[in-house]
Amino acid sequence: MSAEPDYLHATRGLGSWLTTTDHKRIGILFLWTVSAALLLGGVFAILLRLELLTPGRTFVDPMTYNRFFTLHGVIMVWMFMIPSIPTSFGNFMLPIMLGAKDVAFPRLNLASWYVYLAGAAIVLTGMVLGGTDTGWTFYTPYSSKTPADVAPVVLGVFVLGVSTIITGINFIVTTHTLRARGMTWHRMPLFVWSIYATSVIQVLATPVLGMALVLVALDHALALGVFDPAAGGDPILYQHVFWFYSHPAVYIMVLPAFAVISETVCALSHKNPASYRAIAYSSVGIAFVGFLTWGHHMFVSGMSALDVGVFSVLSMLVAIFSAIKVFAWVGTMYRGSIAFRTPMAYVIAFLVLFGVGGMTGVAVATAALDVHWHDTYFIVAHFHFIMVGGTITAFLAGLHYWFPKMFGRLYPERWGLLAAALVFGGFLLTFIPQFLLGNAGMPRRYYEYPERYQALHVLSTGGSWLIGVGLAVTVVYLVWALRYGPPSGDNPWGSKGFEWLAPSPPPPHNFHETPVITHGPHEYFRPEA
Amino acid sequence: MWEPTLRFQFEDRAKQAHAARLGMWVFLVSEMLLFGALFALYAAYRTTYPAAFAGATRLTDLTLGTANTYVLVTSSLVVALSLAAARRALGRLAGGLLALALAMGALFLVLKGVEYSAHFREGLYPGTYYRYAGMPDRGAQVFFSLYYLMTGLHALHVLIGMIVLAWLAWLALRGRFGPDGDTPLELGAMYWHFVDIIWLFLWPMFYLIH
Amino acid sequence: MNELMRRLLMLPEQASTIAGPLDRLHYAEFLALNLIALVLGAAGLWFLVRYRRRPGRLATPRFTYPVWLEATFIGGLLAMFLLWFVLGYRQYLGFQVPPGEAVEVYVTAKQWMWKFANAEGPSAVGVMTVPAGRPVKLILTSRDVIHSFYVPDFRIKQDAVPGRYTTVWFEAREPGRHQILCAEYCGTGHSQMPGEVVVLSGRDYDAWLAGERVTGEGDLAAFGQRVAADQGCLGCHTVNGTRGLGPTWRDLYGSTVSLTDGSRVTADEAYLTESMMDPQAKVVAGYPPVMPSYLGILEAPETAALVQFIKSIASEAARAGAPSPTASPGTSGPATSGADGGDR
Amino acid sequence: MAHRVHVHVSVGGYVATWIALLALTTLTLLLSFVHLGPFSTPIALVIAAGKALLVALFFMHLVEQRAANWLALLAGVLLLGVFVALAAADPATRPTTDEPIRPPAAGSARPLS
Ligand code: HEA
Ligand code: HEA
Ligand code: HEC
Ligand code: CUA
Ligand SMILES: [Cu+2]
Repeated sequence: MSAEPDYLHATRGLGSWLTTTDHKRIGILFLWTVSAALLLGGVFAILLRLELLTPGRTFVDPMTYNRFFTLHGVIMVWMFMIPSIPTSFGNFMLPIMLGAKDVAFPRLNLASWYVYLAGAAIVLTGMVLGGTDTGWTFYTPYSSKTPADVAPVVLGVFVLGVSTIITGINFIVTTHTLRARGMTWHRMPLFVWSIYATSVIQVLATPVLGMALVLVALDHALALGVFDPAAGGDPILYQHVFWFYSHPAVYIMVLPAFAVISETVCALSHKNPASYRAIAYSSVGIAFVGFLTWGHHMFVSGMSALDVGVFSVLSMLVAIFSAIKVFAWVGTMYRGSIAFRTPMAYVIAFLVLFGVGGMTGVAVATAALDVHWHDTYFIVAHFHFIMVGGTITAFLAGLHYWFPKMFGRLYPERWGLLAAALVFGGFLLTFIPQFLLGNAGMPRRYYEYPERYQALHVLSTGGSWLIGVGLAVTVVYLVWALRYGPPSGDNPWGSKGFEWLAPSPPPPHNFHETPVITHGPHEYFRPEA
Repeated sequence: MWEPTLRFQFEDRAKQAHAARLGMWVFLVSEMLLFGALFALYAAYRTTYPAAFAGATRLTDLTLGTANTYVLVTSSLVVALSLAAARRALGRLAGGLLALALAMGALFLVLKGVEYSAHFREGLYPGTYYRYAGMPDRGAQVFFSLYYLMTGLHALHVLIGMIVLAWLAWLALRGRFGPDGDTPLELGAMYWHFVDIIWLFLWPMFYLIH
Repeated sequence: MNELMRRLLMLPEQASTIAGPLDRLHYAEFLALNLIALVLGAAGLWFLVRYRRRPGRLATPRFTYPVWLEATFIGGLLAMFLLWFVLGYRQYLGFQVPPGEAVEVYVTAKQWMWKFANAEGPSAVGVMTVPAGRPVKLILTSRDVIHSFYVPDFRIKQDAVPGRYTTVWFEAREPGRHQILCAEYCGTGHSQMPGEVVVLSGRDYDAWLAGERVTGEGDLAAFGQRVAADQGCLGCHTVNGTRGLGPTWRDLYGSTVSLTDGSRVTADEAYLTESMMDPQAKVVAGYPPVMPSYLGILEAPETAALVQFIKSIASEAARAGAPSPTASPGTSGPATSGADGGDR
Repeated sequence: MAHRVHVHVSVGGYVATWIALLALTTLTLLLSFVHLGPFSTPIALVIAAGKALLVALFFMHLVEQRAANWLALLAGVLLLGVFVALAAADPATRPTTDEPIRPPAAGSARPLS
């Protein structure tokens, strides 16, 4: 065994990190920046929940509140959620799982990080300059008439989109060209399938968002009037263009979560996935059918009734693919050997919360029911169940599961479970009341609200503090473990996922000897492999 | 002759070249969807204002537009031939052909500029700036918004393509391409062909269909 | 059963004819989803306990599910989803076209108010008067940005889009009052776009239609008070000295008002009129510039009556001539320059 | 080095493609002067698509490339088609407001007296 230093110690100094083309280091860079974005978005969440504590003014005026939720949405969606898992765990794990030494275009990979930083910087500049107040959807004609600045935030999001596309191209090409010998498509880890499907959406959908944003900026800055009714424009068409991106984008946000859950549930149950093909193909299915459902955000917009029907039924179809996965994950636990550790706790939380979030998605895809729920807190609850309950939970599962892989150290298990319980409990307390608020007719993006809704809002605000505490605890013990965690050894989970074929943490080119793959991942029934 | 290096992550050079090509295709498809948003808007607005769009199509300059189609198609051929020359290690020929294509790109932009300035004189501005008295129609306003957005974005791509061609021509003249080492030229050429393809659609959309 | 579920889910009252059937679909989906969630959750929990890791049991068997089982799951779910789609879409189509002859009301939204014009009668701001037991068809449009007409008690919602007309209908079951909310984000006043549906019995409605035309005489201040109520001024302004979304009108006339730009003006007739027609021209310190312009909405006599009404609201002290500035600079909000009054 | 044998499109192939493109362009132009009614749009677009395919296959060498590249193009084209079709379907199938709606003109609030 050579005494080659691992990727963390191969070279030293900040400069070596800022100029690295090692996919693992880029993954770590992204992990830090993305976590910072989560923190920032979370601060806005806490602030806006605080304002909603009382029916009238609590501590800010309406304009500030409107900027809060806009920035909360923009930061969470484009600076955290969309890049989160693909750029951090995806960058780190995907090449290793394929048995490759790096991604296909390492320099482009680093460029993606810098482009991300540039985009984030522009958004933050816009924020400091006052932020915008259009909501994360930038609906025209409001976005072309608002007195607030729209351009900086829109431009920043555009640049963030470029970063996303670069990463997507890189992952697609890597998956096609850098699979190790013996790694057939049907031996690829489920993580890779999901990230691959994500990349396809990123590459195909993001440019459309880019164009929508350019048009918003032109309409606001130059009053060009592409969507201005006075100049013959049609505001509904903006919504088509925006959602053509943004519905697929929700799968950009959740497919990587599926990727993490598929790996962790197998590894912690020590079992082969129930129906590998079903999980793998349904990812691809989501990537394509997911493009056909965007109109379900527009059921009461004045879109034609025919389109309503088409989009309603297609939304139902796309939900089937997610349902297949949920059943397969639960089925994977059957007759396994389940270790109830922090990642597994998050897997359970994921299954519950994503299940509820997704099922309410199907409920709102029922056209008539959506008429009552559209733009109420029911929708807010729906998407937080999926995005927080699904993706953040999966992000945390992956963070704990791969912590030893990335840093060669163990995190403190008891603290992990405690934080998981806090996050889960806080989550339910925050967002279950929001379903009821929505049922009761409380519209979203409301600064003030009728007094009858206050009790539920108070519960929700309390819950958000619990989530905050849970996440703060997580940050503290993980940072502690970076330095003081006990060494983990190469494979503390006894996992048969392919990323564990490499040492932990891996050397710069991942493997001492390039592996040859002879079987699929997670085949725990083999005595030795 | 310039031998391309095999980067450590690839097994062999064929795979490396395939990776580059695939990456370019995926990028171009992504670009296609950037235009795609405007294509969708065009389709939707045309459905809304069929008569106005048909009428406004007559206001664009069919002669110049058609001339530009021939120019761009021919420049595509020239770029393709230059790749063939480079593969036969005829660096100077390849470079010369690229320079010719570059000139054709410039010609395209000049003709486009002539068209634009003629429109400006008539008051055929986009969107809310539209001032043409001959056809005071909201549909025409929208038509010209899309006309400038799409041809403008396309012209921007022509410009970028020209920068790429200039760089490639320089490399070719210095003999950097050969039977095995033509990847940059191949990718650059693909980009130029893509720009050509977009125009093949813009031309009927804005000049012909009435 | 209906009542129990309604309360459990905290749904508002079912005040329109479509609310009942819609809620029943809601309950059906709610129960089905919960059943599935329960089964799934129970299975997961059971596996978690039954197959927890125990020493000495490391290798797990290879286990894949038979294809027929997968097919059954997928087929079953698909069938259920399609059923929901059909039921939901049928109801949705039912929301589009009113059954039979409908009372028509034109609804115009603007930042931040609703204006209602009954096809057969008068118009008003903020208050829509309709008969019970008859279908009412709304024809909506907007003067500025997109708003959304939402009455939770009726379970209806429809965006009002500038440059277009959209329609929606409802039939209120009984006389009563129901809150209108704006459900599409439309700016600073989005949560303060007050509105109310007043449902009258058929007879009262006819009387209201007839009565509107003859009233309105009497002294000017009283007329102004009526206009203030009809136009929704009183949604933001009070007459008793307390602070609303806008400043109170009590003791306003003749007082000195401080503005956001630091200057002061005396509240005379010209100022009051300008405040209605071009509210953004002089914004009172401590208040957001959210008041809509009434230019083109108020007729000249109405404006005069409003001024007269505001003049009439004064406390004893003010009548005695003591200067009392009404607009106290509160915690000041950031002033946005160039805020559009929303009027073209 | 393992030199993969490539079938390269020949110079003759390029020229033939070019001639075909010129011919199709001219055809489209001529057709535009013939009155084709509702078919003019589909015909023009089909010819444009044919030309685009020629460029992709021969100038961009898709014929000689691997399936992955075909797939990329196919996915994009398919998606764009769906996008265009569904977006245009909305205005095409909205209820038309042809019947005269009495617009509540500004200031139509009827004087109360
Ligand atoms: C990661 C993000 C994410 C994901 C994955 C989804 C997934 C889904 N979403 Fe959601 N959605 C959002 C994020 C997301 N959504 C956001 C952000 C908004 C609001 C945007 C805004 O306006 O600001 C929104 C809004 C939204 C609307 C518009 C509501 C409105 O504004 O009126 C609709 C309507 O159909 C919808 C439907 C769906 C459906 C059918 C799915 C499906 O894909 C879900 C499939 C999953 C399951 C079905 C669960 C798993 C299956 C089981 C547990 C088995 C049993 C299941 C059943 C029996 C049903 N979503
Ligand atoms: C995509 C992700 C995402 C995430 C994660 C969240 C997270 C949260 N969101 Fe948000 N939300 C959106 C996306 C998201 N949201 C969007 C798109 C909208 C719509 C905006 C619009 O209308 O335009 C919205 C709107 C929205 C509203 C509605 C506002 C309105 O309509 O008026 C509310 C109200 O309660 C809310 C609350 C919350 C809360 C309490 C959390 C909590 O879960 C937050 C928890 C996080 C923290 C408390 C931070 C603590 C973090 C740390 C301590 C560090 C962690 C670091 C490491 C792990 C290293 N969100
Ligand atoms: C959406 C809420 C809203 C409505 C409706 C509204 N106002 Fe106002 N009004 C305000 C606000 C806020 C201010 C203070 C800021 C300003 O001066 O623009 C104000 C200021 C005024 C002032 C100046 C008050 C002062 O203290 O100097 C007058 C007069 C006035 N409004 C009259 C009216 C009349 C008359 C109507 C109805 C026809 C009306 N308003 C409707 C919100 C409203
Ligand atoms: Cu009007 Cu929101
Ligand atoms: Cu969606």
